[in-house]
Amino acid sequence: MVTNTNAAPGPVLELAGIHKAFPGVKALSEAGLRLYPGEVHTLMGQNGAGKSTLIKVLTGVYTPDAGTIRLDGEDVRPASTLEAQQLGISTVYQEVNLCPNLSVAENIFIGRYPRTWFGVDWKAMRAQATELLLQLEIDIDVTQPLARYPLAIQQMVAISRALNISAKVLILDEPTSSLDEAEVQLLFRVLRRLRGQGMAILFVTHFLEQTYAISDRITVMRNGEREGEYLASELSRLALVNKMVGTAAQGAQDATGQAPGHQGGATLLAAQGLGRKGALQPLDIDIREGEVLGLVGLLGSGRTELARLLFGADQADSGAIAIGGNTKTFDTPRDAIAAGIGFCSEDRKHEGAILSLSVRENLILALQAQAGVLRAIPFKRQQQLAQDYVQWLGIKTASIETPIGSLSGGNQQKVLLARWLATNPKLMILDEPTRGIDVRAKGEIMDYVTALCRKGMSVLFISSELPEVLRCSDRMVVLRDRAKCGEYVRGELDDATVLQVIAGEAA
Amino acid sequence: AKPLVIGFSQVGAESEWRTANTVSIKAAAKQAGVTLKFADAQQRQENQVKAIRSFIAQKVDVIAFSPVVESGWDTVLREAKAAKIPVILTDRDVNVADKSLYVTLIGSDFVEEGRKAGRWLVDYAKKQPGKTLNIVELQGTVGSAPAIDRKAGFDEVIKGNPQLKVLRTQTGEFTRAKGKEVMEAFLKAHGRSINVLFAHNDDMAIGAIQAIEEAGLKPGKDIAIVSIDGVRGAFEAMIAGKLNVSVECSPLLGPQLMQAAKDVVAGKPIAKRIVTEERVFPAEIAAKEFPNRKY
Amino acid sequence: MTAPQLKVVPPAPERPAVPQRRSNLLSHPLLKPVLALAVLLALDILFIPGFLKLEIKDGHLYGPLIDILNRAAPLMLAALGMTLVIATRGIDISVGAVVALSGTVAAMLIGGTMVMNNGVPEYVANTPMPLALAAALGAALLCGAWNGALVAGLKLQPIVATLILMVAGRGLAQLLTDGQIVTVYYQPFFFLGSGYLLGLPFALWVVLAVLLVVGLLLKKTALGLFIQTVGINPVAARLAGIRTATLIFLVYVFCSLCAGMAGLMISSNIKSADANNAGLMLELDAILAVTLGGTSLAGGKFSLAGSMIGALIIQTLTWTIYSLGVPPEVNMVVKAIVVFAVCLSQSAGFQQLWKRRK
Amino acid sequence: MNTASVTSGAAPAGAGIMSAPWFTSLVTVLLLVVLLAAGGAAYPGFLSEQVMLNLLIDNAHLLVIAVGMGFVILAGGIDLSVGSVLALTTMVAAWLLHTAHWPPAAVILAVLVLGAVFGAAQGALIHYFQLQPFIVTLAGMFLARGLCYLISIESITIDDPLFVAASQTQVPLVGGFISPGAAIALIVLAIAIWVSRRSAFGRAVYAIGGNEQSALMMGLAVGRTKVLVYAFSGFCAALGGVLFAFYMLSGYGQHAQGTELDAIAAVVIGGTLLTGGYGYVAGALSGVLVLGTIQTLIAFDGTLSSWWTRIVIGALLFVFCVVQRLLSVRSHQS
Ligand SMILES: Nc1ncnc2c1ncn2[C@@H]1O[C@H](COP(=O)(O)OP(=O)(O)OP(=O)(O)O)[C@@H](O)[C@H]1O
Ligand SMILES: Nc1ncnc2c1ncn2[C@@H]1O[C@H](COP(=O)(O)OP(=O)(O)OP(=O)(O)O)[C@@H](O)[C@H]1O
Ligand SMILES: [Mg+2]
Ligand SMILES: [Mg+2]
Repeated sequence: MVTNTNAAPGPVLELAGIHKAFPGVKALSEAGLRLYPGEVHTLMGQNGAGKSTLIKVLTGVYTPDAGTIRLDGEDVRPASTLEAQQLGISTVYQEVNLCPNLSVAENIFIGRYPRTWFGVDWKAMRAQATELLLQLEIDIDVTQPLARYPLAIQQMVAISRALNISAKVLILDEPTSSLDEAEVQLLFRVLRRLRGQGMAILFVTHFLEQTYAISDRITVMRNGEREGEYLASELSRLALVNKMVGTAAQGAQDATGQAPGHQGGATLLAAQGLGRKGALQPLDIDIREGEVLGLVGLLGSGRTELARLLFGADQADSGAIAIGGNTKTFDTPRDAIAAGIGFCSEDRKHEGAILSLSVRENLILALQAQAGVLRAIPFKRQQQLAQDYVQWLGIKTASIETPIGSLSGGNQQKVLLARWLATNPKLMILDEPTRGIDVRAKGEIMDYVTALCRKGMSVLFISSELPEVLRCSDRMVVLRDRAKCGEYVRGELDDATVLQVIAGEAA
Repeated sequence: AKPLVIGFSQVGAESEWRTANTVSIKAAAKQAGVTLKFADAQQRQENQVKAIRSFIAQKVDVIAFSPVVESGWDTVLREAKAAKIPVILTDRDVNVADKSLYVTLIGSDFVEEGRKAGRWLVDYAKKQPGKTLNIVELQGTVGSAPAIDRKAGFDEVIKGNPQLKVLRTQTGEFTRAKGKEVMEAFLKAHGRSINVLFAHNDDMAIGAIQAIEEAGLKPGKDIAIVSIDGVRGAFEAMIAGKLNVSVECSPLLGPQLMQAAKDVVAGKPIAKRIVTEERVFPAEIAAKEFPNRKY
Repeated sequence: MTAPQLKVVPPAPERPAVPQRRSNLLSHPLLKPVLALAVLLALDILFIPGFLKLEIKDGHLYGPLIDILNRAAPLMLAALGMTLVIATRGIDISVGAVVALSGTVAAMLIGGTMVMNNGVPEYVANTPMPLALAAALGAALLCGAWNGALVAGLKLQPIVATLILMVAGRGLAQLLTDGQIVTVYYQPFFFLGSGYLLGLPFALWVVLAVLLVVGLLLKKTALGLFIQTVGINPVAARLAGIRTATLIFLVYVFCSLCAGMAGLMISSNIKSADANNAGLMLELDAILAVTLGGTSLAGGKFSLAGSMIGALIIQTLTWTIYSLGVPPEVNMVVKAIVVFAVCLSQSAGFQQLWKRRK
Repeated sequence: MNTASVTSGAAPAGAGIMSAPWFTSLVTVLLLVVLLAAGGAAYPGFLSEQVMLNLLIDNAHLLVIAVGMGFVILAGGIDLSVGSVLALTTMVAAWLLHTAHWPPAAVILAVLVLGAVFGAAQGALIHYFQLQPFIVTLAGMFLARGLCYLISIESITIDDPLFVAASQTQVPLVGGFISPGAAIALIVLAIAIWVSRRSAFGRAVYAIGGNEQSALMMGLAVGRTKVLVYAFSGFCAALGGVLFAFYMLSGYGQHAQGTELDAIAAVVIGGTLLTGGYGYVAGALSGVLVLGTIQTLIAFDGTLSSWWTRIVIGALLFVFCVVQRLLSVRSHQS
């Protein structure tokens, strides 16, 4: 483990002419990157541009087909993530890559345990882990298995693991995708401190705000190539977007058009006293036809829980749901789906994608399940659907038959969204639907969703990106500490007040 | 007085023969008014050892068992001796350094059975002088005591004889299914050149008979068949003229066991080896014998 | 691929998807198993004179190849059911026991005993055969339901859940027969295991029929998709609205049903039911067949055809060992070596051992 | 892994056990006690010290094997070859002593190395050639048994003084005695527990079982660990073989038929998930004791025929697993 000693003038890390092809896809061609000590360098690009692949190449997950990697001036070719770590490159990959069965503490320290003469020193490990997480203001029981915590927490754990490896290069692939504003600010504070210590930080995100908030330098990738490297201060947002997209498209902001100030029609769904011990205190919530209902709250405020209860993914132990005339509780997702509800989970990897099945199969899955096992959707029809959505949402894939697992993160997310849209539900529950989706696609998707609402579909929208929620929702329900603490209609809240409300400072 | 308690550890129920053996022992025990503690080892030696240990713990009067395999009994038998519990072996010997570890062995002698089969074949050969007889052999489960001993006895007898030549030998694992499968393969490989089949037990012979018939040959005529055990099925086959001879290996050891146990406890002297009289059943007498077969 | 990501993207794949699907589903995964089988057969042709010899004996084909097919039939059936179980990331080690049970039930019901009256053997049959067969398969169904309930209902781990029946099932069979081998004397029953139809073993036709039915089901319904989904990611499957529990339950039932049919074939073939030995270790051979056929025990993608070929590989190997005159004590070593060889030749790692981390 | 990593609340399989791996193990112990109590009530002399200690003596080899199996299963694999490797080691040991006249110490050392190498070879095949553990070890199982018969199809008696001594020495313990073999088994268990809990290797095993891909991404030496795990399992099988040789004083190709299943059952009953990553090595002991107790119960009953023996074993297994399952689910909900 090399701790950062000198901040040499030259780049610590330099990649040039990197090529990487996968069956059917040319992921990287002539890709490159220069990383200087003491800078935060942001890697931008659309979904499937090749960011993650580039990172995986330089950390030894993939071996490049061609190209050079120079660390401190000498050629290196890490053959494994272990070697990369030993070279002083510490990484957080896009999908959380931790062990669900191990305790939080262990996930942070595995491979680098504090020891006593008697082996692993669990006490010390717990203490240090708790302390590390507290730096990120996460206060959880680090002895619990990681799988007990929501994605956001897992994300933070992964980050603190990477931070804890004293390295000269720190790489973060979309670390903020599932974090909320507060968490992001915390992360940035830490990053700035490390930058101050001369560490070179590579950062991937789709949020323009974050990019400009933290980065000194920006490398834009497009279709696996390095489009260019710019100083953040010299590149306007619009210019950046255009470089990513590759045409003089209109800026991202306009891409996400305003949703209607639409007050919704008749009540579609009304839940009374819906709750579950330990997850959510009983609350009432109603959703009208054709409206976007936003759920806002801090991490762990219980938004996902509410969503899961509404969808029957977890059984509510109190309350009932009135929909389509009759009142019931959903015991299984099937019931909810039958009642015309769709649910796009926040945990893409474990609750969404069937990784080794094709894009087509993943896409028609819910529809087929709805149709029942016997009434198979004709193959032609499946292809038609798949192609349409691939085109519609601009999903970047070699073909509709490629396994979804080999798609880029954002593109996977789009496929899963399509899975539910295909069932055209009356109510669509979107938990962090825009996670890991590039700025342009995000606009497109939100437009698409609001368009569907105009056609009468209702949406329950959960996102840690407050601006997005504010922009899209007709009404907002605020959750705090797993209980409902307010309901507001569009306009009642703005970027400033909403923060107070969810943090519980407002009167 | 309180009834005699015998702990008996049986090998398993791997064959009809074995089941008949179990039945005989249970019946005899009931008849002799003996309390029988019966433990089935599912063909595993370690289970037998466990059973014997538990018999010792239960302080039975006599321990009897049919060893899965000869070797490996010293330790546990010592414990039995230390607990002053006499041990009787049935149907198989054990090789222990100190023969005083058991009082007697009741039962058949696999090697002798092999020899009997061999002798019958030698006589059979005499009847067609000058003709060499090609033999195929269906062995029992590889490594099992009966398989090894029966083969040994058989080979010993036919060794010198120029007329008898073993073409093929393969394991039929003592089962009908395997016996049939292997015989099929033999028939494909050698067809009519096979004159004799020697099967280590009746079940394999019965399986093989089917294979021979399906090959369009006449079991018992085109291919003479010698097997061992003398179970019901064998007799049916012999009556139908499909099996030439079955060497008896009597499972009916119950009465003798009970008698021996009583004698031991009564302190009477008993022979180290109690041989059960066993006969050879050629097809000719099968029909006559059939009604008085108990298994 | 290199088109900029605009709202108006050309439909991604120009290549029509159908042939690609073919190549994924059929030729590619099957290639290696087929090759392995071919090599094995080639060896036989070289070393065993008259291996290909086929004569007509009383109206049906007769020869080594027929033997292999006939003997492989039960294994093929077992492998068929096992494939689906494995696809759901499960395993069923009770197959052998179910074989014993169904065989026993059938044999006992049809049964028949030989009575001697003045030296002349006479046979008497008991229950009508259709009834007996139905009962046997019914027993198998019950076993399947039992396994399914434990795995899908109680969520026991498949291997333990089925271990219970593996142990107890054989016991039940022996209980029925009192440990005796039940011999059947009723001619029509033998057709199942050793009869011939259009010159080929009847058992083979049964296998083909089942294969056909399952094949159609998988093709015409979404069964295949659902089974894979459940095998790969049960959580996601449930959230997508698939009846995971029901599906898993049915798969185990089907597996046992196949085992039951295999049991009928076996007992019919040897004209008797041997509760203690029938189908011993069949589960292992079935699993072996499935994996040799290229289906992963981790669940998900599966290939029925592959499993069938796997079964043929195993049976051919057994047959070869017998007819090459390999001494019995060497059998296992040979089998082991061949299995290693086949697996290695199939492994992705074998080709790209040196450039493993692509 | 998927089932294992549901966010809090979702109900499926993994969740129950996940909620408290130690709980399942605890349940096992409790049920074991109940089982013993039942035996004691039903059969006089069942609860005597020696009967309890016999559980250890008679199952020492199984315990050692189960420990090795525990690691393999925790790493998300499986090893079917252990039973045969055990038999092979008894055979090789017997042969070396009997025919080659090696000194006993050398023999023991040799067979242990043999077992470890055998395991390592399987591990290498599994990792570097990406073969499936089940199949590789199944073939390994055939191979090891086959090799036994190549040495000799008959059983070979061991009369070496050291082995005999090891077989007949009685280490006094609470009013009874255990065999040196049992003592060794317990020591192995203790070491294994330490390794699984306190060593980097042990933790890596858990990580790989939890999610191999992630373990790789976290920079753990996945390949080395996996090979080592199988090597360790092979070693345990060999050691089990040595203990078995002590126990039986013979080498035989048919020894320990089907022991691999017993070991797997023991590990799983001990509360370890076959999918890997969840459970405790210590569970092996409770698992083994449960199986042993069932056996002893049957022996004490002394009326069961072969088939009833099987049925009863099955029934007890069933009751056991179900109760265990229900209790751990209950614990998860409350
Ligand atoms: N293992 C793989 N097999 C095949 N294709 C792959 C694989 N990994 C990535 N690709 C392809 O490489 C391209 C780049 O993927 P990558 O994940 O680097 O994009 P990205 O920039 O990270 O996108 P996102 O912002 O959505 O994460 C995509 O087209 C993807 O389909
Ligand atoms: N900052 C935190 N400190 C401690 N625990 C937290 C924190 N954030 C979330 N949690 C944990 O998260 C769980 C609930 O999060 P969950 O994701 O279910 O709610 P949510 O509102 O949907 O959050 P998210 O924004 O991730 O969707 C709780 O178990 C809680 O322990
Ligand atoms: Mg990415
Ligand atoms: Mg959430």
